[in-house]
Amino acid sequence: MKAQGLRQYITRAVLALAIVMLGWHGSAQAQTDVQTKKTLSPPQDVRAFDTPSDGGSSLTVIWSPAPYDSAATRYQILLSEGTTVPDLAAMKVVAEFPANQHYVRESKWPWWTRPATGEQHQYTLRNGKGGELKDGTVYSITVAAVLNDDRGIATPVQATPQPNWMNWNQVNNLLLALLFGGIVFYSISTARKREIFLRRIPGLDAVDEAIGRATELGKPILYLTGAHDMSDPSTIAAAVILGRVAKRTAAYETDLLVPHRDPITMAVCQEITKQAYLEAGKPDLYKEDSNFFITSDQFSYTAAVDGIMLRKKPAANFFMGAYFAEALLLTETGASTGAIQIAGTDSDHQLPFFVTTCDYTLIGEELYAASAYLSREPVQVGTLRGQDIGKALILGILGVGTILATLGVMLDVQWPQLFLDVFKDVK
Amino acid sequence: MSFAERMLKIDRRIIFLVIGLCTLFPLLYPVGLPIKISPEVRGVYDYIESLPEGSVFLLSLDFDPASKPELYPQSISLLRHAFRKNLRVIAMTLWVSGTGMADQVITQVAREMGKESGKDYVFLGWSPGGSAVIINMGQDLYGAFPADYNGKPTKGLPVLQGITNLRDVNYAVSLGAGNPGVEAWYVFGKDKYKFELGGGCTGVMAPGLYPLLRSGQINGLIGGLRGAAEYETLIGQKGRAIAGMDAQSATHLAIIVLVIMCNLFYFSLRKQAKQQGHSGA
Amino acid sequence: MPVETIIGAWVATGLTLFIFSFLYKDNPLFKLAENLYVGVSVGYTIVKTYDTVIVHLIWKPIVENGEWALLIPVAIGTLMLTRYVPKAAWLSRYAFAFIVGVGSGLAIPRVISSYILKQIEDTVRPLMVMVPGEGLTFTMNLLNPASSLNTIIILIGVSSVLFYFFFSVEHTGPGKAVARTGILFLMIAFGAAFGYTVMARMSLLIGRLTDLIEFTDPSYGRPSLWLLGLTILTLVVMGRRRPQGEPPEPH
Amino acid sequence: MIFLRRQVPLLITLITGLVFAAQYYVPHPASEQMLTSVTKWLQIIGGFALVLGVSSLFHVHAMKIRRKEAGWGYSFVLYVSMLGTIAVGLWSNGKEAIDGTMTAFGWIYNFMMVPLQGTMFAILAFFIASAAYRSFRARSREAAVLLIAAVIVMMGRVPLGEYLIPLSGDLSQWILNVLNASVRRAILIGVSLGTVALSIKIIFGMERSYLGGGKE
Repeated sequence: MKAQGLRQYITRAVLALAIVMLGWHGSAQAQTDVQTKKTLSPPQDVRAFDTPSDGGSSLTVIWSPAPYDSAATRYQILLSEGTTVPDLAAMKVVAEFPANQHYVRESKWPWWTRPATGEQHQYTLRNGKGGELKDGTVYSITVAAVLNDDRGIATPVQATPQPNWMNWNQVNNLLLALLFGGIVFYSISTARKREIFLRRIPGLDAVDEAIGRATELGKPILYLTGAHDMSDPSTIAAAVILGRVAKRTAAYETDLLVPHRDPITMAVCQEITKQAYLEAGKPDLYKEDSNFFITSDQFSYTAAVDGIMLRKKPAANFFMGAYFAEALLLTETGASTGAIQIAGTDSDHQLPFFVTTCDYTLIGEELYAASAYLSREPVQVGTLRGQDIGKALILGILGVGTILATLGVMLDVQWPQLFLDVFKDVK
Repeated sequence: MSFAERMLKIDRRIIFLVIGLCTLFPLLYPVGLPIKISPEVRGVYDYIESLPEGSVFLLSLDFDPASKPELYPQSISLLRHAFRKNLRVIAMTLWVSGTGMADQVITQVAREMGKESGKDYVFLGWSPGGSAVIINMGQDLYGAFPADYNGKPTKGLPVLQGITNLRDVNYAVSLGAGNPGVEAWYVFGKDKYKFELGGGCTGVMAPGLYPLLRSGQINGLIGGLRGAAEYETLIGQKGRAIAGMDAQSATHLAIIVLVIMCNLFYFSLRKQAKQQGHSGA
Repeated sequence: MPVETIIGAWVATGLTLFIFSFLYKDNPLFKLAENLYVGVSVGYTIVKTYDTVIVHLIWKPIVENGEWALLIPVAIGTLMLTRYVPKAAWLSRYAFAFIVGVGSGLAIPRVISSYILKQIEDTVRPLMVMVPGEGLTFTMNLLNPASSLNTIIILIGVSSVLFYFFFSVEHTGPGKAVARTGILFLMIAFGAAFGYTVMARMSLLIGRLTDLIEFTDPSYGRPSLWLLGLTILTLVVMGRRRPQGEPPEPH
Repeated sequence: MIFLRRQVPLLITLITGLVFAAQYYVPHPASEQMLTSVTKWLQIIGGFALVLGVSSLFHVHAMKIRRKEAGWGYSFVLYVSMLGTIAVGLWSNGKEAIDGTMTAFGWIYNFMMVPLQGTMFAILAFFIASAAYRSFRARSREAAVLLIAAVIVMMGRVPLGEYLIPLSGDLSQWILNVLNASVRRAILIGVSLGTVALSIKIIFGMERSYLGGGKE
């Protein structure tokens, strides 16, 4: 099954390449005067087949363009059940449209699944519209050209609709997924073997500075890990950065307050904090209740944290992780107490508020980068590197693609489509 | 402390008061400034306008009471438009806490336009699972919603005649206040089942949806109260949104004035500091 | 007017004002309203979930249509609840493994399709357009998002912001200039979002005030005015009693 | 035991992940059928997940009341309002309105939940104004750019702004449609790469934090 599909695919690719090289100029045929013709010649080269790459109950018809293709002439698609057609006139008209419509080039097929060249006509019959198509039943199908009272009907052809096991239109999506997966695995394994360079995130300097100032003032530090639970990458990053902050507060002997919205995150953060105090050589300073649970409800939590800010007046507030509408309520209250505020979030809808109300903000992926930078864990660093390669690839595609698309318009040629189709979202 | 410094450290409750008054007065004494129609909103309007009678229009009210002021007027206008065009309306919500409100808005508009539940429209209610509901509806509408909000079995309802899944929907609009919302309807719905999709959203979400609008993933976008006001203008029925636009104008202007003031104070302070720095040196 | 609507108007007005009193400062009235809010909304969600999940998705299909396969998700769901039994808590991992597995699987191709391919497709556009009658043209119209000039601007924006989020490359030399452009683009987008959000939040306020104005109507018994007076009075009295203005509250 | 506790969950993730990623490329009705059933299952499992969240809330406030911690009165309010809503809701069959008539549950929804939630968010209107006043200062080039963009969009989105400066409408349209869209697109692409990378890592068991902590 698969091998056959692959062969089909390669054949199509070669075919498409050949067509493209010919330049697809075939459509510019001479127009004959439609009105002078008495009888319409039937449409030529009618082919019908099961619509490829779909869930069944659908047939596609293909036929050649004719000299009378214009808005005045109309095409009809005729259908009947069974292999033989006793009476052409008794076939059911399932579709009708002007003869200058429904070309293969207008369909969304990428070049590797196109069943015919661009200037051919095509029509896809589907279940529900104009009749029912049953999988596994043979149908006779044909095309008629109609102009006023003239009607030219082609010889019917047979086809059987059936469901398919692979959507070849989406093969570019699959290849991209595999390629990117490969890149991520490769960079993770590289990160395991050797150090990968990561640029320094400026926000991390600000972290140290803020803790230093809190120590000078003798005030505590407030650290929030966001609204999501431990399954969210932003929370994981927030927990990693908490480790770094806790190490500093231990060294400076500053108080640390970490109010939580999720009990599991709290448990994880307690472990991290304890470890940090141990590493800083001050295990006796570690307090179990520096991490504490408030409530999982958005606004109750916000009101409670605002209360802490107003009463304990922390010298530095850290907002890491995912946030929603509460972001502004938190940072505005924090700013009113005069604290240094540092944020890091991937919640892009809240970024404007963090950027305007905080002294420093880790924007989007900078949060992950900061945590990878601090943890030096190969999986994290490798993923970051893999994403960088992915972005570089996309940048390349954007550049090359734009040049090719422009060339395509300037030289009026079709071959750039060979490249562009690969990065199209086709169904 | 100089005047500028004092002004910069002004008690924020004074600002709160200014904003409160700027909202209140235009609401009490409206002016009625004209509203320009943007192409985004027109996209949704024109598409509904182009639909023939009896087309299937799906409206997903994916918001909760917190976004009521913005999205409620949008849903009223859209429903009025759809009913006026005699479309078959399927309404639903992906947000549990929005169920009551969604039911209220559709019943109210239907009553006003003389439409009958089950015949001209159906309110499916809420089903858990977020985007999974969309996938499920794409396969089998009756599986995702065996009964409508009032408990009537959905199979056999006249309004749903000939509809088996999302493929049979002509136009869907999601009025979303977050996730699941417009994006989920695109990724799990339109992308696969190929109905046309429009979006309505709160002002917070709107800027983030522009890439989808540009690439044609949604064919129109009604953004916030302004979008609702534009739609009310388009269908020629004034409602809460148009009434709110004056207050909106006043508060925006107030904030802009505040921003300008704060920058003036800030620069005068900086100038002072510079001069002092010079004289000190 | 029905009695329940009048009572409703009083309750709604009171709760609205209690929450707005937070703008003055944190106070018991606000805390009362806030806890009421949490209680009511959790209660509401429980009722809705019971009605939809237990009644319509589990009970009715199984009992009325005999869809016994639905017992599988019920079993998986029950596994999740083993979290509360420390000895069997590991069983809940099966449930999470299933949910996360399905979610990740569903996400990969769909994200690639909608957010990567589709976005690339729309960014990659020819820089010149063929205008019938004029030939190749470079369109400058800023208001048409598809004009050549805008295509270039979008290309610059997308590329520079993508580059800004490169972490394994140092931002030096020409890279620094690109990254700076990226930041400027980011700041414009944040500014635009801020401006738009102002509108969103103001709309909420307008919505609440419209309701309050409606409730000044004599047919409701003018709850807005009476309760406003009462709220202010309470705040003043409480302010007198506790001059510090900060009620003790533990975290 | 370790196998049952550690390997089996990872195996479940691997298999379900691969199967449902592959499903996308298979148009056959059988594959669509599988997707339908499993998404329906997810809907049901989602209901159980709520039990988890609610019970933790129940527990926290029950503790507060039992220990008579300061402010336990508020926890009591929360408890009563929650139980009251549940009782009323079940009595009204979980419907806010039956054939257009409001039920008691609908009353709670309309006159308590709607104003409470709406007002909670409306408070943000005041905070956003004070945030703008306090922090919109042209301290640097970046800050100036942000400030100007915000002011233009604020002008362009209201009738009065368009009336005073007619250009602002078109300008804000351009900012949103072109500049903003390009940035959002770049962020979208970046985040999507991250999502795909994370999903791949989860499926292949390199990321296991969702199983809850690293220890047994």
